[in-house]
Amino acid sequence: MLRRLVHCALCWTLSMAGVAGLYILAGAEFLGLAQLIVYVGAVAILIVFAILLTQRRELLSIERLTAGSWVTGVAVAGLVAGCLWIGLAYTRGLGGAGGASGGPALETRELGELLMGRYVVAFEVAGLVLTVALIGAVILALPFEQPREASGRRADRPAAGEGWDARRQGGQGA
Amino acid sequence: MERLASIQARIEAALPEAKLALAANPGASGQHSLVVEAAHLEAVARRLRDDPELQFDYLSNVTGVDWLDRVETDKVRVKREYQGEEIEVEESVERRVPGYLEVVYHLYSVARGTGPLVLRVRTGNRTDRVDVPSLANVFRGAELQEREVYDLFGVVFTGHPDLRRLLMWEGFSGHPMRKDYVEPDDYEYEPTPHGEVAAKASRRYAKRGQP
Amino acid sequence: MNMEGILALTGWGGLRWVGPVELFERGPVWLRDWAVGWLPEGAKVWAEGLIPAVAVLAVFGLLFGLATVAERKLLGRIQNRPGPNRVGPYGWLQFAADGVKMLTKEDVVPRSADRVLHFLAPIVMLAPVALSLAVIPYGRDLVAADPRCGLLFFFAVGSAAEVAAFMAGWSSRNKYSLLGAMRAIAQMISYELPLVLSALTVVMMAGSLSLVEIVEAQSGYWWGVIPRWHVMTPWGLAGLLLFMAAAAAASNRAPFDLPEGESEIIGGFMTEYSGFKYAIFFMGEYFGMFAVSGLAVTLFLGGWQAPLAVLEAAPSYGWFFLKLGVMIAWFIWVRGTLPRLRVDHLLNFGWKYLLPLGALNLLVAMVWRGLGGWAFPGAGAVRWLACLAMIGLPAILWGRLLMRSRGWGPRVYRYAS
Amino acid sequence: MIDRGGSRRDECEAGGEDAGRLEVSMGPQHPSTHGVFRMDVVLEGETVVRLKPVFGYLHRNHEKIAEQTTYLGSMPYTDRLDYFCSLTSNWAYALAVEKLAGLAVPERAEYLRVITAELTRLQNHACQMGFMLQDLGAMGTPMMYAFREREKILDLFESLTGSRMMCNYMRFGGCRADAPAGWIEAARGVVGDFPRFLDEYEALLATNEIVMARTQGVGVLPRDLAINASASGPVLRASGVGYDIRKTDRYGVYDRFDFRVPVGDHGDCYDRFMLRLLEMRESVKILEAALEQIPAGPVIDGKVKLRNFKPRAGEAYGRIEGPKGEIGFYLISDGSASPYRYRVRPPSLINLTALEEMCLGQKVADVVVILGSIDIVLGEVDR
Repeated sequence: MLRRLVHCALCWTLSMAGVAGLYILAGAEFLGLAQLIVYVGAVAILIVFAILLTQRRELLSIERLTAGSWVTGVAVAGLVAGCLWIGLAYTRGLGGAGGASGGPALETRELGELLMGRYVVAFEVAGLVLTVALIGAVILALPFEQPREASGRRADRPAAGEGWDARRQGGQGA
Repeated sequence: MERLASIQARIEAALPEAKLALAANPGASGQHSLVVEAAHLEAVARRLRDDPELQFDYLSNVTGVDWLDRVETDKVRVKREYQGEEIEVEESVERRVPGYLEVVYHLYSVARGTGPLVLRVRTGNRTDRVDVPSLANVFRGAELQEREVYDLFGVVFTGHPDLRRLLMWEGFSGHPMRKDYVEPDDYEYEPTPHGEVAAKASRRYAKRGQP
Repeated sequence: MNMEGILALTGWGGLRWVGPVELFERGPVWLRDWAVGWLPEGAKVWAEGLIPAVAVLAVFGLLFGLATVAERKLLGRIQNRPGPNRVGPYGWLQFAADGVKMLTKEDVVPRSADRVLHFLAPIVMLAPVALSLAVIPYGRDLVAADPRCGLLFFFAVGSAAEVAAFMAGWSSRNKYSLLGAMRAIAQMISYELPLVLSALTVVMMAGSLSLVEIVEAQSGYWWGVIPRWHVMTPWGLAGLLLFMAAAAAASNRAPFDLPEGESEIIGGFMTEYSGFKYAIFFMGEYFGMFAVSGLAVTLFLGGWQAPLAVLEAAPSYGWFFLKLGVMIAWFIWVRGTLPRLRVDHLLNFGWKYLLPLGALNLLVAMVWRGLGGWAFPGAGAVRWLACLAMIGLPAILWGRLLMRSRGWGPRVYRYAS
Repeated sequence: MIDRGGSRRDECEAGGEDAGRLEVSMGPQHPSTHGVFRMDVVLEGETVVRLKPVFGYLHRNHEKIAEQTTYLGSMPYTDRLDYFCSLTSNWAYALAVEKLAGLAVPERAEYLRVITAELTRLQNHACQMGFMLQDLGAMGTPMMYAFREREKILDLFESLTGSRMMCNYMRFGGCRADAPAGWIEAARGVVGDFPRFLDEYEALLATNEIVMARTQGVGVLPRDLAINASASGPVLRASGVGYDIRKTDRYGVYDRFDFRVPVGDHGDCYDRFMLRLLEMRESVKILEAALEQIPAGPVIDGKVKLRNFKPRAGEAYGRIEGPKGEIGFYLISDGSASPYRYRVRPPSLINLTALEEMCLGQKVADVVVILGSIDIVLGEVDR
């Protein structure tokens, strides 16, 4: 199995692209492409970044799967597949009705009008919540401690403009 | 020479324990030098830099010189008994003058436009008493140059913030600029992974049925 | 060939007399239809998709070769030297020699590299870029695919380039590669926004996400002489400039070529690539440049529309490729002229300059439309200048302010006494 | 500081590097280290938190070679120190030997030395600016412009000395040969054209926003540290010290020319860049005057015996203002035909003393620019 978290993240990206492909096949072109932009482009990169920049090394490689986890995994996968199959099988007109060739696919323009008309409050609230979340994330990401020495000069060396010798000699020179 | 003497007097007045000696330069350049005892080098350099009259604030050049052990022959007249009678003969006596390493500093004054002031400091000998206080804490410009002198001459600068070899590689033994340094036949030879690589390659070729 | 025209194959193998104008204009479509007509019914739907794909790849493959030579020759002229001039007539076959060299080179993969990702990264880089070429209309009815959300498709597949850069940089196990990948991702994410924002203005004004419709929205002439291209409006002009700046960054071209930054981080995420894989990266980069240039032509420069009514006799795809050539020349010129930005400058430029201006440009476009009702004499000029001032003045002043806030500016020097 | 333990292997296994710190070895095969020079850089993100220069890849112990050969024998070696400015290295060595032996130089030779030294300065500074722009990522265009001008000067060197880069032109007590017929006029033409190039360069680059953003406030070397760290040449003057050896030592015939010493106030890369431009303008003034005033006469003191040259015992330190800074030669003679001690004061090396201070807190992309603004030649750094 894939033990590197980066591989897992990239596989997840791939499956998101697959979902986008399903959307497009189902005639929801706009949704599919938005999925591609948002998930494949941005979110996947954010996840990969989070992995890279995470300070916790133990997260970065996953222990080899045990027999038990295999069983659980297969069971969950089967359950999901079964649910999907049941859902699909009992949906009327599978195999063409919802496809790009016809059917009541939502036009992009109509989608936009709905979002900006009927559902404008919900849309704006969602936007606001996301903005708040973003600001919260930024605040969380800010360093708590004093900026480390990265911010500038080496601790034992004087900053630019100060007398070089003064600091080094503990103030006796210069 | 007179100017140098006045500088000497000024420093000795400020730092009574530091004794400076004038070393005349017999050549045409007229660049005479001051010889400082190693123990007082840093104080003298600091004084030279900070003295409002002198302001030698720019250490232009630091270098080492290797003076080998010399054998000097003195002619002495001794009385010897020769065929029963005592005569006076001239005999040469060999006297061994121990060698030393010397560090030479060339100081200039950016503020006054004067210089060069040549400062010399000598180590005790060429083998075990080779330490000299570092001037890197007074003149930052000495940092790399002292590393070079350490690398090529083997003068150990005490108090240097980062005394490593500069030009030769780590693990090199010897100090190439010393007069008695003997060059190895082949500088290039050192154990390299080449042998390992060659062995690996030969294994592979053997597998392919080639010699 | 008589004056009335020549016998041509039109449609599904039919023959009729057509004029040379029509022949050149419709030729590629007829050729496709004729070729498809020979195939059995089941294969037709595949062939109709494949033939344009092959054609696009072939044309842009050749253009890639020519563009590399053109870039080197143009850079050479900029730098007082002749550039490649040995292989073929005037050196124009240099790309063939380069190609042979590239493809016969040893493919070196670092021992500690992640082989799978290392192998996949160039493909992930090239494939989406090639996909994005599909939605650009190259001429009248000459487009490989015209989805309703063509523009969105363009940006959606383009976002895979970030993943590719990350894959390449991470899998190479080289610190320079990793730095390059980080830079590439930060840059692509930051510049996607201004890129989309400046394209959004066009979408708003044209009222469609379909690139074919956007081109059609730019047909016609003001007073019969000035083409109704978007670039002829203040918001279009500003949009084009913003778009080109963001496009240079999005396609890693100078002065935003930080992910490669050969003087700083060697080759960035491409450091550990050689031979064929490097060639594919290189090709992906050029294809990306073609794609964004093509998009700029489509969005702002009227696509395949001729600049004057009398010039409409020339085939429409000719106009498209001419404009594309101008865009590519612009990219090369910039590359030969400007130094590279630093990574923090780059992000500042994207977020603090391009993004606000892109948003302002949306507003300007709205105002432009709102002022369309003016009917007094000279209203057109007043409207034009008002809108230009609305975007131009903030651009200049904001730029000045940003420069000054960092203390950047010309200096006066003194002399020692 | 952020050392979180764990073996190297874990770090590799974890994919990539420690997220906090990245240790990068820039060089010796880096495109922008101007030769085989290495810097061990520790980065946090892209910010430099530690930088250690590593020298010696080009070390050939020039000083030892010179101590084993005759005085004249090491003259060609001085060309190879700073292969961009062979003539100034020649002059510094000749000056040290002349001080050691007390030799006088004929007036025409002094003028020829000034002319060649200032031409060297022109071509070195022009190329330095080109290289620095190359480090900034300007794709070779400024460099090619600079090389176009350099070619003209190298042509002059070729017709004067027979060689374009390794000129080996100075001798103790003068110059090797007089200028060929028409050379002075040719030089006048080149010098007359040069300001046009400077105007062009200044117009294209000095107020370019990207150049300003990349260089202003980058790699600041404060005045005190510049003096204390023995920086010299344009690096020192950019930090606000108006110290020019041509003015203080008045060697050669520099006291006969009217020129000014430009001084920078910020000590950053932009100052170092612009200062070279301004210095070139002053050099053009010196050259115009020198080419006008050059007297007739011998170019070498005929009494000097170059073949069996044995100065009497003594020592001398001679220095001149080279294009890269103070290039000096320290010689000790023991009366024999080869120097007992021969030391080069390499400005390139000593200007690098404060490299770490200049780079700390800057981005990794700035490191190459700072290095480019210092203007080093590895032949001289490593000797």
